Amino acid sequence: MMALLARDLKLAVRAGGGFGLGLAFFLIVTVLVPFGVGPETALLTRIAPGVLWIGALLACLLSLDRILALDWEDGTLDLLATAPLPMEGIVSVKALAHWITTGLPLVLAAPVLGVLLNLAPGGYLWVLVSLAVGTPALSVIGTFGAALTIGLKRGGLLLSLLVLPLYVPTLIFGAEVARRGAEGLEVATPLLLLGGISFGAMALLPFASAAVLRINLR
Amino acid sequence: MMALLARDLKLAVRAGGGFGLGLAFFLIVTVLVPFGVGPETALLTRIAPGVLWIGALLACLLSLDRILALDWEDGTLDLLATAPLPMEGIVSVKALAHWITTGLPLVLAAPVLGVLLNLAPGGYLWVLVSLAVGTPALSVIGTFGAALTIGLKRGGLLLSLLVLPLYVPTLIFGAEVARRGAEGLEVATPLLLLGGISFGAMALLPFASAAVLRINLR
Amino acid sequence: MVLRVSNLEISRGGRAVLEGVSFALAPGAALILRGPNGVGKTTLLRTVAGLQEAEAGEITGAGESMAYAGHSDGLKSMLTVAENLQFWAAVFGRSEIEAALAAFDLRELAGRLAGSLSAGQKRRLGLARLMVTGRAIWVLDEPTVSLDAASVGLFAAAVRGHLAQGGSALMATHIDLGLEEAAVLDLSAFRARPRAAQGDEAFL
Amino acid sequence: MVLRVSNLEISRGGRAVLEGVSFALAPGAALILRGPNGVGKTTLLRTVAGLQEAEAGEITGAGESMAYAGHSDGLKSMLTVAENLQFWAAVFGRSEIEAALAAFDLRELAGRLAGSLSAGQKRRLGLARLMVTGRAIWVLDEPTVSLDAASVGLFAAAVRGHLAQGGSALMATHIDLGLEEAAVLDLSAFRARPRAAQGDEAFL
Amino acid sequence: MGRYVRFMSLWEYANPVKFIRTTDVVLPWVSVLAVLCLVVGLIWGFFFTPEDYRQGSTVKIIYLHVPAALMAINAWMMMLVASLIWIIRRHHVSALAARAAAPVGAVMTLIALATGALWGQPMWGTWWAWDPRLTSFLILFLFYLGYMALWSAIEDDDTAADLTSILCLVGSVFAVLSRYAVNFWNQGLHQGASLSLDKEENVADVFYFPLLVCIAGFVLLFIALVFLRTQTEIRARRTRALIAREQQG
Amino acid sequence: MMPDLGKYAGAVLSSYAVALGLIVVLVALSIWRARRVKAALDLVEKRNKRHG
Ligand code: HEM
Ligand SMILES: Nc1ncnc2c1ncn2[C@@H]1O[C@H](COP(=O)(O)OP(=O)(O)OP(=O)(O)O)[C@@H](O)[C@H]1O
Ligand SMILES: Nc1ncnc2c1ncn2[C@@H]1O[C@H](COP(=O)(O)OP(=O)(O)OP(=O)(O)O)[C@@H](O)[C@H]1O
Ligand SMILES: [Mg+2]
Ligand SMILES: [Mg+2]
Repeated sequence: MMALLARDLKLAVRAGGGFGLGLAFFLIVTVLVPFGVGPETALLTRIAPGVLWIGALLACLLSLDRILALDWEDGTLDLLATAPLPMEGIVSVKALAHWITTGLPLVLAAPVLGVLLNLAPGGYLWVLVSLAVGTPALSVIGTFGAALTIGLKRGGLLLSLLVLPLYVPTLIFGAEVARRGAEGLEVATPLLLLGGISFGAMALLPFASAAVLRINLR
Repeated sequence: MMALLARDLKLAVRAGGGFGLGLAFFLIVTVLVPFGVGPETALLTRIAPGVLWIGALLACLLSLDRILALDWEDGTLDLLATAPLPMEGIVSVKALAHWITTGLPLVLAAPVLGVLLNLAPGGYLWVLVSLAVGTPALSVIGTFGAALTIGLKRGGLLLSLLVLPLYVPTLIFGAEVARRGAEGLEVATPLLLLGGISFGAMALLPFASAAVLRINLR
Repeated sequence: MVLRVSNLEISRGGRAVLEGVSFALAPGAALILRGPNGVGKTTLLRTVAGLQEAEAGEITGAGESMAYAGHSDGLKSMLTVAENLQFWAAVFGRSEIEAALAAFDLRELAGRLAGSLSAGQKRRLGLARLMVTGRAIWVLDEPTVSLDAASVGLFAAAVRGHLAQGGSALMATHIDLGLEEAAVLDLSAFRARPRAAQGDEAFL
Repeated sequence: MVLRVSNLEISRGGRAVLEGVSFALAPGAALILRGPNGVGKTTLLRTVAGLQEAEAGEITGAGESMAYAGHSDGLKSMLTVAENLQFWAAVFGRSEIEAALAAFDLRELAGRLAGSLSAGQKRRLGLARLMVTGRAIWVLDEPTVSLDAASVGLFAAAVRGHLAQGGSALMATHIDLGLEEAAVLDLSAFRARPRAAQGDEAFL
Repeated sequence: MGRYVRFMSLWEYANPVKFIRTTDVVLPWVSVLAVLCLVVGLIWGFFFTPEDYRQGSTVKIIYLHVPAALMAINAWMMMLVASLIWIIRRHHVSALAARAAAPVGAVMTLIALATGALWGQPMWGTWWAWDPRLTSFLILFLFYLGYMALWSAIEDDDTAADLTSILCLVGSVFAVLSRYAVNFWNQGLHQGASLSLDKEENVADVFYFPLLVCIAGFVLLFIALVFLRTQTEIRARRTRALIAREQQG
Repeated sequence: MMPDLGKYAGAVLSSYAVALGLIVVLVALSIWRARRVKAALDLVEKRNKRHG
């Protein structure tokens, strides 16, 4: 288990492993938004928490196909399935590795990008907190989607399509926490719900992902 | 040439060809935005043109890796390179096929999705026009990016990274046309500039794409 | 542990492939599966390895004591030879890789990235992986693809050593492996009558 | 058109592979390239096909009269056999596919999706593609991989027919194709001295 | 003997060995000069210049901000020229020099952005505004990121050089386009060029001279870093080539 | 010695810190990698000389 995690992290940071690409994508999407909606700072301040959340979500989404597909293509998954590791553990570790290499950098970068969007001063903390609590759910749900679409050629777009609806609750509560935080309102309720989703996803989805993966390996 | 176009279109609509996935992605992103930024209609009306443009751009982006990668993986590109077709023609046809299967549906769907975002009544026409003029540039630029990253395993994220900065001028002028249109302002200047970019990209970029592709086939 | 397969029936892609396959593999024994392309060797091995389910029949004795090596080697091109082996050793709760490196003449290559190996060297690494699993039953699908004669010899020696230690090996191949002591089972005799797999059968 | 290769030097992945390769291929003649794995057959054929550049030497007479078939067949699994062939015929400005279907015994399969073919059938379709190009010089990389004996016979017949019509063929293979009339060139003799390709040479 | 060649052609330095030999001689001097200029300029600027009557002490940021901004653009220009040389004359050193310059340019862009943002907070009351100049710097940064990502993603060195050169060409065109687009999109807060010859807007001489020294320091620093990093790239490539030859022979 | 930076001290000092920090990191990384690569090359070159 630890070996698998260590290997995934090592692969991510080796040349060509794609570490940092998610972050760069996040940066670019954030930059594009003002080009689309116009440069008025008041407007940007209002939509900043939502944009940060959507940007983080998309950056996560685009890196999902690396979670399992590479291991599938070179046969590693077949071999892992016959190794003495429970499939649930494998998918959990994969999701964890994805979060460490994608979600965590996004969480840390979000406040910096908040500057670009004139995030309200009170918002920085809550954007950070909401992403920190919410992105694990994105990784776990995304792993489920990756397991579903494994083996499809260039299934990236289909993967996005399957996963996006599943991301809706996380996005709603996450963005709500960030928005309320930015406006100085109370955040406890949505934060609790967000935590609940994250926790629930982490506890239950690996079983679904493992089942799906076993079916796809057949 | 025509045969290549016909084949690409046929492949796109056959089961599993991915036709309509871009459209679905566009729909979902548009639907997610209110969840992210909150449901106030006035706010949505203001950002609607920008959101539609960004959504269309992302939907385009996600389907780019299908332009060339599938043909590369199964050896078709090698064979096409030895066929009596100029490489510039091949990449142009590929970009055209991408536009017809992705850009065009987005153009037609944008006004419908405008309803979801409370687009201002005057905006429908100009969103349509700006997308119609601008999306060809997105396809052509995207083909260049796809040619650059061909042969990289799971290069999707890198492709996005390379292409997004190139999309900036198109996005700015496109969204500007749509926004000004929605607010009832004059649109001639940005529309002209947008047309200029589209036209210039279509005229010149295929040469760069062909050069890049030749290098990658080596 | 004796691997015992009895009256197995398997299908692939919605079509029955083999039926009535039975054999037993005792410790110290090797069994070679033969048969023309598409007869179902890969399907059978994947079923034995537990990667897919049988339509009927029973497999006992595999599971936790079995190591599988398929058409692909599961190597990461951005890890070195040693790192690849260490990873698989760790997955199987072990850490010793020297013997495996030596057995497949990989010592000199230990520091090279797996991506920079030739096809034959990659295959040798894939086979060395078996030795670090510490598993008793090897289930191998065309293990000697793209190996030259000398490497096939290394492989045969490794299998002999494994058998001598009480292990066993089940292999599908088109090539002569130079393992005269191994029993041979030709699968052509077990071709399934043309019919749909159980999933489809419900609709017929 | 005579294909003439003189004093060719080629490299792959930054390393010189072959040097001093010369041969000529007249209309009506066939030449078979041999040599162990990794000697550079594929690289040589790709260079002749114009897909990569030579480090030195000259190739004349290929270009517009040459049809290439590599390790992959360039088939679309979501198109039928006939549609695949029609596409390639159209690319080469032709439309006739019946003869090609007949020559490789693909008539019955014409309406099947290419994705549902077996490996050997796929390969036959890939070879049939050559006949619809109408090109005179065939450049073939391991054309008979995964073909059974009968299909190898069909291929040999197709090549003979092509030669009889004044075409020529350059083929790399490890297998006996049953084409006794073809000349054989063993590439082992042309292995390049160990050195870097020109790109790297500037740094040595 | 043939005619004595007095002037070595500039292209001679495109030979990796000659490049390393020459830069080995030049590098220490450039480095020392760079450090000297930076130390003198920054100390002069930081400690011995008065405050601006409008901007207060924040004017001291200019000694970092302007040189970094200039180098950010010049680095890209240099990469563009080097890419062209590689495409036209295929001199390996120029391709590697372009590769070596990219991270330096990216860091310069980052410095300009960061100091600008820190400057903006007291001056404009905001860290960031979508001013055309700031925005186009952000876009320039994105171009650097993409360029570096492409270099590191491709294994074959010459292929990577070819592809990144073309990306640099196309990217330059689009960077200029973006600049105009951004200008059109939003008229800004940022002041115009201050080093230009029309005196109206120029900074006072007290700020001007230390600024010039700092700019010289940044230029020299850039040159030193590019020399050093190009040497590194050449050596790395040579190492790979030697190892490849060993394995083959 | 330290000039009085007034109310903008934070901005000025942090820009100097950030800028100089970034430069130092860049220079350090460049030198570190230069050393490492040079050592690796020397190793390979020595090996090559020894083997002829
Ligand atoms: C955050 C991003 C910023 C960027 C990318 C940026 C970019 C630049 C560039 C490229 C120059 C050189 C212009 C030239 O000399 O031709 C410059 C100069 C200058 N910038 Fe900025 N700037 C930024 C923020 C700011 C802020 C917030 C201020 C605050 C007032 C500021 C004040 C100046 C001054 C005073 C100069 C030098 C004098 C001049 O050239 O007019 N900049 N900046
Ligand atoms: N993914 C698949 N979908 C549908 N049918 C398949 C699939 N894979 C294999 N088949 C079919 O199942 C049958 C058995 O395939 P299998 O791979 O087990 O054969 P094999 O004996 O291993 O052949 P080979 O010697 O070529 O490896 C073949 O007829 C094949 O066409
Ligand atoms: N993509 C690549 N990158 C680097 N080196 C390569 C690459 N492809 C092949 N090589 C090397 O180039 C040499 C020649 O390869 P080539 O594919 O031409 O051999 P071949 O004679 O066709 O072999 P085979 O009989 O296995 O097809 C081999 O030593 C191989 O290791
Ligand atoms: Mg098989
Ligand atoms: Mg070959």
